[in-house]
Amino acid sequence: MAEIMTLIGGRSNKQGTALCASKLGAEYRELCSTVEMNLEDMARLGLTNNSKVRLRSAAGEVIVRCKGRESKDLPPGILFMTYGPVSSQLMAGDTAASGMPISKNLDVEVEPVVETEAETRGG
Amino acid sequence: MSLAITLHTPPAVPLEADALSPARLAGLAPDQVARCPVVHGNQAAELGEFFTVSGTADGEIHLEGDLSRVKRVGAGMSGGRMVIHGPVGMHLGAGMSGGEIVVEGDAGDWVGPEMTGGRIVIRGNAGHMVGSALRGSAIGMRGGEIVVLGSVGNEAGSGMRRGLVAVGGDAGDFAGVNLVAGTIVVLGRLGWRTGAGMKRGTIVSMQPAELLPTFAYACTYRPVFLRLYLPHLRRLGLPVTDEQVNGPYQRWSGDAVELNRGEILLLESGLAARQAA
Amino acid sequence: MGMLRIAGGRVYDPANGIAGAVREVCIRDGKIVADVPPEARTIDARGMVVMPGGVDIHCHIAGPKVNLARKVQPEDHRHDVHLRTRITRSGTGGTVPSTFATGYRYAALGYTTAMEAAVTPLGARHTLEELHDTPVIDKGFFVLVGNNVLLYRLLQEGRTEEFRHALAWWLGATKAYAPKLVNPGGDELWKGQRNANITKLDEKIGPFDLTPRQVIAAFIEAANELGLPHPVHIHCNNLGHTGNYETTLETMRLAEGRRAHFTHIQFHSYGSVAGKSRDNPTSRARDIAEFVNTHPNITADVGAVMFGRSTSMTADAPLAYMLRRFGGAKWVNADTEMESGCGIIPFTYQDRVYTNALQWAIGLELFLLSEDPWRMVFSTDHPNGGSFMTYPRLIRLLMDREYRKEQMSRVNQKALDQSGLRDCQEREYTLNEIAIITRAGPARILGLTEKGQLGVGADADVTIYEEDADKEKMFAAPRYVIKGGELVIEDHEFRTEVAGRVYHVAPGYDPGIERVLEPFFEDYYTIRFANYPVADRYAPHARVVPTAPAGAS
Amino acid sequence: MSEAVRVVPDATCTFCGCVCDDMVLTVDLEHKRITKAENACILGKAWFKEHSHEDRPFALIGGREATTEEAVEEAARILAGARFPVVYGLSDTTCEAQRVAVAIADMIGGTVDTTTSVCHGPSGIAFQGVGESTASLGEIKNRADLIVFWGGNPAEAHPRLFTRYAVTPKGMYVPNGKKDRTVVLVDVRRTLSTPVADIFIQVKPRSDFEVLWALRALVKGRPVDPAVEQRTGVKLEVLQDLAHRMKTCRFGALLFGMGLTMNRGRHFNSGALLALATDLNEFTHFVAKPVRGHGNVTGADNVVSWQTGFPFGVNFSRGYPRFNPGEFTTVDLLVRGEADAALIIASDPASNFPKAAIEHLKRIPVITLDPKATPTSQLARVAFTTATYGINVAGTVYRMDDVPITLRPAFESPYPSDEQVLTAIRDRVRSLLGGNRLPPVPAA
Repeated sequence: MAEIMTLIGGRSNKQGTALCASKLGAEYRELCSTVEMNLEDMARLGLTNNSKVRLRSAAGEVIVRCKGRESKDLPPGILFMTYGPVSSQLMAGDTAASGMPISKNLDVEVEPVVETEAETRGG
Repeated sequence: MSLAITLHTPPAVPLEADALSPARLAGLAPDQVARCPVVHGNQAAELGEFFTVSGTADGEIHLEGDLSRVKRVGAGMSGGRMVIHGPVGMHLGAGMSGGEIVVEGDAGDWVGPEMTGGRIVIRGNAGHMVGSALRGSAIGMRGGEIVVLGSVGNEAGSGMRRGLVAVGGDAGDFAGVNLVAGTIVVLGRLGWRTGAGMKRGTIVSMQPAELLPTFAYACTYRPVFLRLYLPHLRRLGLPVTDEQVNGPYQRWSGDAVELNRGEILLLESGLAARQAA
Repeated sequence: MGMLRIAGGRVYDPANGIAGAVREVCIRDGKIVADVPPEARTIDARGMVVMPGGVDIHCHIAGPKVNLARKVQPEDHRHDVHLRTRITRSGTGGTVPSTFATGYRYAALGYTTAMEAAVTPLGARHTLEELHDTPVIDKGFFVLVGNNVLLYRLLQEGRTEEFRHALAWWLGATKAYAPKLVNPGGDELWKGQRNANITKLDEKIGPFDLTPRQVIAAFIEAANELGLPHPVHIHCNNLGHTGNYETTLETMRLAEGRRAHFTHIQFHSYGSVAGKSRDNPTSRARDIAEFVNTHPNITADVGAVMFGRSTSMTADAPLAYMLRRFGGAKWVNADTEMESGCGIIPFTYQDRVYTNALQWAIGLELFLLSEDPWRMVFSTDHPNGGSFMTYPRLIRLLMDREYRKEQMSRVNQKALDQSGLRDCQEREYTLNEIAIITRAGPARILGLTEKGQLGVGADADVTIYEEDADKEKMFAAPRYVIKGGELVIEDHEFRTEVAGRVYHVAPGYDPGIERVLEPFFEDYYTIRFANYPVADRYAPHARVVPTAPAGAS
Repeated sequence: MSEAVRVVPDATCTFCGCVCDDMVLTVDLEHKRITKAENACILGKAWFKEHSHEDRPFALIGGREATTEEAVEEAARILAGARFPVVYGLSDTTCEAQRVAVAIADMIGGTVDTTTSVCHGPSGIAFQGVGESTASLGEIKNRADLIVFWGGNPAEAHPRLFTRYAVTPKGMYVPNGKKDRTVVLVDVRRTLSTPVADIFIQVKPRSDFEVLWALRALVKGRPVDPAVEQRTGVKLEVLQDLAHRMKTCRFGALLFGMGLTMNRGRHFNSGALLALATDLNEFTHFVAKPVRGHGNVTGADNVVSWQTGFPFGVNFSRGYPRFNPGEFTTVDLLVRGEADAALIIASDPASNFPKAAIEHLKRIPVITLDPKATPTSQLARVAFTTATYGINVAGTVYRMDDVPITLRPAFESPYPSDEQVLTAIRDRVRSLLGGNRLPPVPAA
C-alpha cells in the first residue's frame, strides 16, 4: 500500500561536511539517498531503519532508504531529505514566474520496496 | 481579406516579435511584412525567416502554427484584431491599449501585463501572471478585459486597478493579490490565498474556497452588477449558468491587513454543494 | 595620450579670470599646456563654448545604500535603458542608474568629476568597488562619521587629541575624501529608542553625555586642524522639517569663522507659520542666503528640487521614515553597526503639491539671492531632489528668466506666494556664473586644485558645448568631452572609454590610536580590526590629496 | 615552528553566508594542507581541512585532458556562437570574478543569473514589492533583545549565526548576551536549532503565510478569524503573545530561511515577513534579514545589481539589461529548453535543479569552472579546474548582511583563479566578436 506524505528538503551539517570532501563520494551520495520518516508512519508501513521506500511525485520517482525519527522531532506525515541529486528528481520545473522551483513540502507517494525489486531497479 | 501569417520554421530559441501587431503592419504588402524586424535570441532577424505571409493588412491578422516560443505578440497593440490559431508564448498583448486578441489555444505566462485597454480572449489555458503587474510595480492592469476559457496560473490580476479578468476553469494561488480595484471572476476553483493584501475590488467564485484569516463574512445577497457582468461573459464564451447570474452570494470583506474595502463573493449553492459532499 | 588644440571657442575659465574670450586651449599628456606643436590635432570650436569639465560636489552614485535603491526599483529601470555599443557596456537608468550608465551619462552631460556624498565606513570597500565600475569620471566619497559610537565615546570623555587621531585614522582606513556629518545624534535615538529622533542642538544624545552642538563643533575643529582639502561636509539636523531654518543657522554659527560646507541647504531653509511646527512650511531662503553671503568661511550647495521622479536616499533614517507617510509602498531602512543609519523611499515631486512647489521655489531663491557663486554652488542632491539628468533644465531655469516665469505659472500658487521667488525673479545667471557654480566653485570648495580650471598644469578635463539660445538643449549634449586629455566624446558619441581616478586623503595620525580602537572593534564590531582598513588595490587609479595640518608648514 | 608551516590570522571562511573573518589557519606548506582552523565551526573545519588538491587536469574538453588555453579557445567559440546562452552560478567565487562574468553576459547578449534565484530570489522579489527594514549583523549583536528565527535551521546551515552574531554574543546594549534576549524559533519540525529557542512555535507545513498574515493583523489590531488555528496548527493566544512581544521589545530582529522561499507561496511568504517587520516599526525598532547561503551569494547580488540595476535573472539579448524572474531565471530557461549554451561558475545545478532542467543541461554545450569534480562538471563540454577562493585566491566577499570582506588566502594553488579564466574567455570572445555584440534592434 502507498500513502501520500509531505517531503521537506533541506540542509544538514553532515551533508555540508561531506560535500567539502567530494560530491561524487559515497558518503555524500548515501546522505542524499536517505529519507527521515516518523517512526509511527514507518511501523504502519512495515518499515524499519534502512528499509527501502519508493517516493513518487508528479515530477518523478526515486528509491531511498529510510531513517526513523520521534514524533516530537518529525510529526507524522512529514518526511525530511537533504538536498541533492536524489531529491531533485522529485522537483517539478514550474517556478510560477518566480525562478524558484518548490523543493519544500512536496506531496509524495510513499511505498515500501521489496529489496529484490530494488536490485532490479538499480535502486 | 485579412493578413495571414503562418509559421514555417519554428525558432530555435525565443523569438521576440513585437512587430506582430495590427498597427505596426497596417498598410504593408506581404513582402514588406516579411521584412519586419524580430529578435531571435540575441540576433536581429526578419519575420520572413520564420513566417510565410499572405493577404493584405486590413486591421485583422491571422497567425498559424505553434507560437509557444514566440514572445510579445501584440505587445503595445492599440487597435485592430488578431486571431492566433495555436499556442502562443509569453507577454501576449503586453501593455496593450486597444483592439482584440483571440487565441485558439494556450497562452504562456504574462498575458496582458499592465494593459490599459482592449480585450484578450484565450480559448485554452493561460499561464501565470495573467493581467498582472510586473515585478516592482504596484499597479498591474489599468483597463480592458482578459477572458480565459480554461484555467490560469498564479497571481492573476495582481495589483489590478481597473478592468476585468474572467476565468472559466480554475485559478492558481494569489488570484487578485494586492488588488486595488477591478473585478476577477472564476467559475472553477480558487487557489490558495486569494485576494491577499487587496485594498478594494471584487473577486467572484462559483466554488467553495478557504479564505485568509483576515477576511470576514459580511452578508449574503444577490449582487446587481453580476447580472450585467456575467451575461456579458457568457456572450464571450464562458459557460455561465442562470443560477450564477442570480446568486445568492456570500460576501466576505477584506483584506483586514490593508484597507479592508475589498470583497470576495462566493456562490451560496457552491457552498451548499460542499456541505452535501 | 596625445596632443590636442582647441581653437576658436569662447572660453569660460573663471578661476583664471577668463569669461568668454576667444582663445586656444592646448592639451598634452593629460594636462593643460601653454602650446602644442603645429602637428597636434585641432578641434575647430568656432561657435562653441569651452569650459572645464563639470564637478558635482554632492551626489549619491555608489555604495551600499545606492545599490539597495537600485535593487528595490526594477520598475524605474525598465523604461530607461542604456544600450551597449561596440566599446561601452549596457546599463539601466531611472533615478538610480547602474554604475556604467552613471559614468557615461555624467560624461555625456560634460561632467568629469563627481563626489559620492554619504558612505558608511563599513561600506567603503563596497563603494570603491562600484566606483571602479563607474567609468570616465573622476570620483571620491565622503565618509559618515557624525554618528560614530566610538568617536562619541572619545568626545564625551574629553579625549579630543585621540578623537582627532581617530578621525584621521578613519579617513585613511576608508580612503575617504572628507568627513560627513548627517543628522548628528539622530541614529542613536532611531536605533536605540524606538525610532525617535534628535530635534534640538542642545538635546542629549541618548545614552551619551553629549549634544549635537558639541559633536558638530568638535568635528569642525578637528577637521580644520587636520588641514583637510574639504574640511567637513554637514547635513544639518531636522532636514525637511517645518521651521528647521533656525537649526540650520545655529549650526552654521558653530563654525565660528572656520571652514565648513553645508549641503543641500534648500532642505534646511523652511520656516513655519507663527512658529507652529505642524503647519505647512514657509520659505526662509532669504535668511539662509544672507547668512552665507555674509560669512566667507561658509560654503554651501543648494540641493534644488526638480519635479518628477526621485529617490530619497539618506543616512538620515528618521527622515526617510517620515517621508514614508507621503512616499508610498516601499520603504528601505538599513542600520550599520556603530556607524550609521540609512533610509530609502522612491518619491515623486509634483508641481501642484504645496510642499513640493515650495521646495522647488526655495531652491531657485537660494541661487538667485546668492551674492557669491563661488560659495553657493550647484546640486540637486542627486537623486534626492532630482536626477543629475535634470541639471540642464535647472541651468535653463537660472539663465532664462522668461522660461522660469512660464514654469512658475504652472506650480502651486499658494506655495509661490509663500516663497520669495517673485521678488528675485529678474536675475539671470550668466555663462560665467554657471561655469562657477558647476565647475570652478565646487572644485575650489573641494580643494581640487587641478579641477574646474583650464590654467597651465590643470587636468585636461574639458567640455565643449555648441552655443544655443535654449540653454537646456545646449547643456544636455556637449559636442566634445575631453577627460584627462582623452577625447572621450566626439560629435556626441563615445569614442573611447577611460577609467577615471579616485581622490582621497590620508592624513597623518599617531599610530598609538590603533591600540585605542582595536579593543573596541573586537568587542562591538562583527569584523576584525585587521580586516577593516581598505587595501590600496581597491583604488587602482588613486590620487592622494595632501593635507595641511595646523601648525605644520 | 618549521619552515614549511605558516599561520594565517584573521582569515575568512567562505563556506556559508556568515563569512566569519576570525579564522586562525595553520598551513602545512609542504603538503599544501590546512592542518588547523581555529574558531571555525563544524562546517568551516571541513571546508578548510578537506581542501586538498587531488591531482586533476587543468581542463577537460569532451572528457579529454586539455590545457587551459585550449579550453579557453573552445569555451570562447561556444559562447561567441550562442544565440541564447546563460551564465549561471557565481555564489562561490570572488566579486572580482563575478564582475567579469557579468561583462561576458553583456558582451555576448546572454543572460546572467546566480544561485540567488533558487535561494533567496523570492525574498529579492518581495524586497522589490515592499522594501525592507534591515541591519548589519553587528546591530543585532549589540542591540537585539528579541530575535525570531523563521523557517531555517542555523545550527546546521549557519552554525556561528547563533554564537558570533545573533544569540549568545554579549553586545553593547545586551551585556549578558543570551540572558538579555528572548529567542523565538518558528519551523515545521524540530531541528538541532530548536534547543536555542526560549519559545518554539511549530507550524503546519505550508501555513507560514497564514501565520505571518495573522500576525500582521494582530500587530495592527485588526480582526483575525479563529479558523487560523486549524489552518496553521498554532493557537491564537500563541500568536497574540508573539505579536505583543514583538511590539514591546526594544530592538527586534526577524531572521528567515528558505523554509519560506522554497515553499508554496515563495516570494509572498518572504513579503509577508518583510511587511510584518515594517509594520512593527510603528511601535518599536524592528529589522528583518534573509539568512543567505553560499559564501558570496550576497556579493553576486550586489555585483549584478550595480552593473545592471537588477539583482539576478538579467537578460542582455536586446542589448540592454532586462529583469524578469520566471522568464530569465536559469531553471526556467532550462526547463523550457530555451538556453543553447551555459557557462556555469562555482555552482552545481546538476545536483539540485529539477529533473527537467538537468535533462536540458545534458543536451547543450556546458562550460564549468570549479575546484572540484561535480555532477555538473561531469556533463560539461568544457570543464576548468580552478583555485578555491578564500583558501588559494584573494578577493572580496560579501557577508549575508552586505558587509564586504577581503580574503586572506592560505597557500598558492597550481590552478588559475575563476577571475583569470573568465578574463581570458572574455578577451577571446571580444576578439571573436570584434568588441561587444551590437544590439539586434533599438530598445523596444
